[in-house]
Amino acid sequence: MSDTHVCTCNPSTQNPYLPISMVLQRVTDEVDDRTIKSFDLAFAREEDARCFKYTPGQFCEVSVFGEGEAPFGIASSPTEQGFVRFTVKKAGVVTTKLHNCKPGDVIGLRGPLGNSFPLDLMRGKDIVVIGGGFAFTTLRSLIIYLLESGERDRFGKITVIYGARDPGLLMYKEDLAAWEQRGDIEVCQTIDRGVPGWSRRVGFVPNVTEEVAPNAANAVAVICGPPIMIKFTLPVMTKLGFGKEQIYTSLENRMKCGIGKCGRCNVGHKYVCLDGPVFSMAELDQLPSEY
Amino acid sequence: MSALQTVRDTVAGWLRSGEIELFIGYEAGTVPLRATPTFIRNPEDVDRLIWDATCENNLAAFLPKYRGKKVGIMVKGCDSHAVIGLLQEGQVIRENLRIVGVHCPGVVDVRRVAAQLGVPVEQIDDARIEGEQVIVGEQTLALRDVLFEGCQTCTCHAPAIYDVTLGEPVVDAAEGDSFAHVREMEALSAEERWVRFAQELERCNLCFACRNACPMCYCNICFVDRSMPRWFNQTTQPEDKQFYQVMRTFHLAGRCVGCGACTRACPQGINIRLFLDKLRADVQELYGYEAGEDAEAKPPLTTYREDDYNDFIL
Amino acid sequence: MLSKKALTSTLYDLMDLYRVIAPCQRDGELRFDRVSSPREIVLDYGNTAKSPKGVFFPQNEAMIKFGRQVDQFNQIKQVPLDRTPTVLLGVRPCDARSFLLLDAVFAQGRYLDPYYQARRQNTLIVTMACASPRQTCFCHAFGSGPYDREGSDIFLRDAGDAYLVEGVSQKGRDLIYQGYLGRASQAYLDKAVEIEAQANARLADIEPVAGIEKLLPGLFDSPIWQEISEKCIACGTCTYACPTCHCFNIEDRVLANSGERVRAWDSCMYQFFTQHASGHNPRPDQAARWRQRTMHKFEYLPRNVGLFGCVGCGRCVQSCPVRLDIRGVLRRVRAAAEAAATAGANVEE
Amino acid sequence: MADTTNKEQWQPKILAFLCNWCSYAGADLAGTSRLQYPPNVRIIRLPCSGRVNPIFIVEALRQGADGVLVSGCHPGDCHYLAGNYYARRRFALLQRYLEYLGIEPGRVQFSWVSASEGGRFAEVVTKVTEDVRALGPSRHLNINAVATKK
Repeated sequence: MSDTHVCTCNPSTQNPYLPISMVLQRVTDEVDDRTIKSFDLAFAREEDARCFKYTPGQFCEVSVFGEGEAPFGIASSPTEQGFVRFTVKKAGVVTTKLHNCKPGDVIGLRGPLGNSFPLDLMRGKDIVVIGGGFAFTTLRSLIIYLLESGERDRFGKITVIYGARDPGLLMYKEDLAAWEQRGDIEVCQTIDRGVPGWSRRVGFVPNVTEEVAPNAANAVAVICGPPIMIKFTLPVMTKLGFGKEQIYTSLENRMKCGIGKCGRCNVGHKYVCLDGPVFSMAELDQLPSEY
Repeated sequence: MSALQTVRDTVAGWLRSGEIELFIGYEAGTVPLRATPTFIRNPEDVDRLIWDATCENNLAAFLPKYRGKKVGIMVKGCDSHAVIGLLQEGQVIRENLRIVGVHCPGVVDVRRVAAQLGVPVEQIDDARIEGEQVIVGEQTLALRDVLFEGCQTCTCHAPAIYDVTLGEPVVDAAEGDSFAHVREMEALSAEERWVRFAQELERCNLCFACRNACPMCYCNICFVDRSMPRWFNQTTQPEDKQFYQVMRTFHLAGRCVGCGACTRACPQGINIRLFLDKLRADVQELYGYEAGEDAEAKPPLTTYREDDYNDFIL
Repeated sequence: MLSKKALTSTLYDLMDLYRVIAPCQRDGELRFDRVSSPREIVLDYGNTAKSPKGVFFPQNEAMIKFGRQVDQFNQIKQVPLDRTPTVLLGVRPCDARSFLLLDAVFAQGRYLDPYYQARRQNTLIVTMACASPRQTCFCHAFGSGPYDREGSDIFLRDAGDAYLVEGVSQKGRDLIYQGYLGRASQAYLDKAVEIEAQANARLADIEPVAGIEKLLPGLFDSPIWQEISEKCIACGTCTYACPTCHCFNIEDRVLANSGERVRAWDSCMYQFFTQHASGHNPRPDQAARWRQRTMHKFEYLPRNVGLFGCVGCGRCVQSCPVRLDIRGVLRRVRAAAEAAATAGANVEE
Repeated sequence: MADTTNKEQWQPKILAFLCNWCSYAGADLAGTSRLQYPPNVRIIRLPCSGRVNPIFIVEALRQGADGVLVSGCHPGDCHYLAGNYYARRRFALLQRYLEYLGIEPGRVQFSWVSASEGGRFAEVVTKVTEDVRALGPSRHLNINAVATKK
């Protein structure tokens, strides 16, 4: 095992705890209150870039050396070359330090880890993407992938419902604007309460979902958001005819190793880091509600 | 009727009348010479309650968890001082408590039993207490020789706060300074003291049993668990263990009642009271204060006198 | 056969070739540690307070070191793996079996743990049969026993003034062939059998654990967890004493000009073990943590890797500051499952 | 660390917690009066000596300070009336406790220095520096000392 070249694409021969070095390329404020930023990381070494193959829905352990590691879903899409993006809310020790990082800083990366959104299952079907607030990161990855992977025609209608408390808290504004210009994706942005200058939808995500009423026949839905949003959206989906096996979500539990060893992210006998983070509602039904 | 049975009946009465919803006492454990805490909600279960020299835990440590609830508790003399400490710091409300205060002759220390017999602790399989004797297999030891070290110089056998009492008053041991171990340590050179401290802590696992067994360690978030600022790494590097123990014990300055629960809880047998008792001795010497004596008193570090000890200042 | 008199010289030979780790008296406790002289070794003991899992999975170990350049830690290096040929001498059969569970976690599956593997692959396990099981022992509840060879490379049995030496694995047999052992006479064989019978006679009656993994799934929302955990003071003693508990934390430890990423034992008994940065905690109380501890050992691990996360060494029973007895927990689980089954049957009627 | 390995080049590092109103002003005065004192102190300004949590002192030793000085207003002069009185009790216990555990006397010291006592500040710093120099590099509780040993 060498000290210099490490990637996790062949985990059996490599040290899965050893991060690769990334260089922070760009930091973007995503929301008005500046608590959420996107970090675009570029590969320090060519071979790492070649090895690092991921699918929307996967996550990485991001290190700020000297502070620690934390898991974040990948917000960029594999179709976006040259960087890996993470959108991070300032909350704990590592995220606070990350928010203070400047372009050029070295950041550690382990991954990609975990499973991904069920792209195979999605092919040939309509896709409904429902997101709330900060939990839109891997959904962005998914949407960009659906649009840009060169196989747009292999997916049916794409409907995106994305809500936040107010316009300033909607992330990825440029992407949203660009998607709205396209004819091959329907984007419904919503805010909880109307404000002057806002011409799009107003209302909570569950209500908007009911209004938009995506067709459940031959569709797969992905829902990510605060637990309360998911709780109230699920009955709406059921009403619209979505079965539990048609609805997917992504779990977040506290993690350390990300590789199924350290024993804290499990929900029942399933490890969020290994068996997840993406689960169908049908799978979650079989598990205790420990998340 | 035995005194214990009277207490059981009293507890059952409290539970029946709704004076308390829960009684925290001791029941026989599965490990020899060590009783286990028990939580009784049903008056029919009071016969589980026991009292003898195996009841080593300080049950007052459970009280902050039941803040606001009506709870009964069994306390030894030293434990009762912890209850006073908790009252003093507003962690419990007297009206909510029903206290069985025990006149305690001291609790048995299995480690000393093992040491006397020259066997490892875990090899003591078949042992029981009969009167003033501890019977281990074929051998008999005098209970007073295998009491917890702190119990041998105890000056608080009698409960200081109670609603009913159990047992006969115990006469304080005439012999012995209760801080003799502190004086011994003080007599060593600085380097010898450090070696003593470091060697004790070498065994520390950082399991936090000492903190969690302590009735006065009730912080919602202990400094070792804080992330902002993060003071502590969960590693067992010697300095990390020393740092933890220095700060935890110092946080008990003027608050530690000297019950020894931390020391008995330590799975590694670290003599934590050797350190804590220095603080108790100094608080007594400098500020004439003993923790857990008076629920109305001001704890020594929350007050001052203009003529306080000042010689140490340049 | 190896006479006890010849043990010292054999150990000296062994120490020329291997790092020998055995129970030694250190800082006032019996602990598995590197042996510098055969005289330090204590083979006649009940069990160590801490299990030997630390030999392969130390309580804390630096995995990565980082150096500083300008004002940032950015020089990253893996800590070299420890491949020192090692003999782990004098573990008890319960602990030898615990390594099988640790192997399943660290050395099998999608990701392998190189730090664990390096040590494990280069270590030979010499187990000492357990001649005097304690009252906290319940290895036999798992179908094992004080003379179980599973997980050992070499197995030693007490035969009075000699040990009977038995190669269990190929690795173990290879080492024995390198050595010079006398053939045991019938008298020694008889003595060993006698000691074994005495050991087995000391075992208390206990219900087998097998089957409990089928009862647990139905008890997730049972009130027993609240009852069981009420006396728990949430220290991590049981998990640190346990030979199979393997949950860990990864933290960065920073010195003046360097730093390291340390893996340190952690415990599911701690409040902050699962708490999110947001403050949300999926296991918000001690009842949920006890459920996790029990289910992890007796349901999830059997389901995921086919082994119980418990070998019945009794250390947690012995070291618990409030004597919360895992055997009692298992009895409680059975009783609750039976009660639920009876209630269910009544409903069906 | 390089400076602790070489005995000749070694200079004690002393961390001083100074109260804003008296001792920090005293240090300022020492500076503006061009009084000479050893450059070994690193100063952290706090509103009051009463703000000094004992953990600051122990953490300083842990992070490699060879000595710690806490200085506040003279008794009776506290800007917040009694902060230094409370602090005095804590410090008395802490100093005796640390010494009890084997930290050499002199590593952790306390003083009262008023805003007008520039000269006294220089004297205090000189004394503490010389005391700590005599004791040599800090060995106990110091995470970096171990790193050097290894």
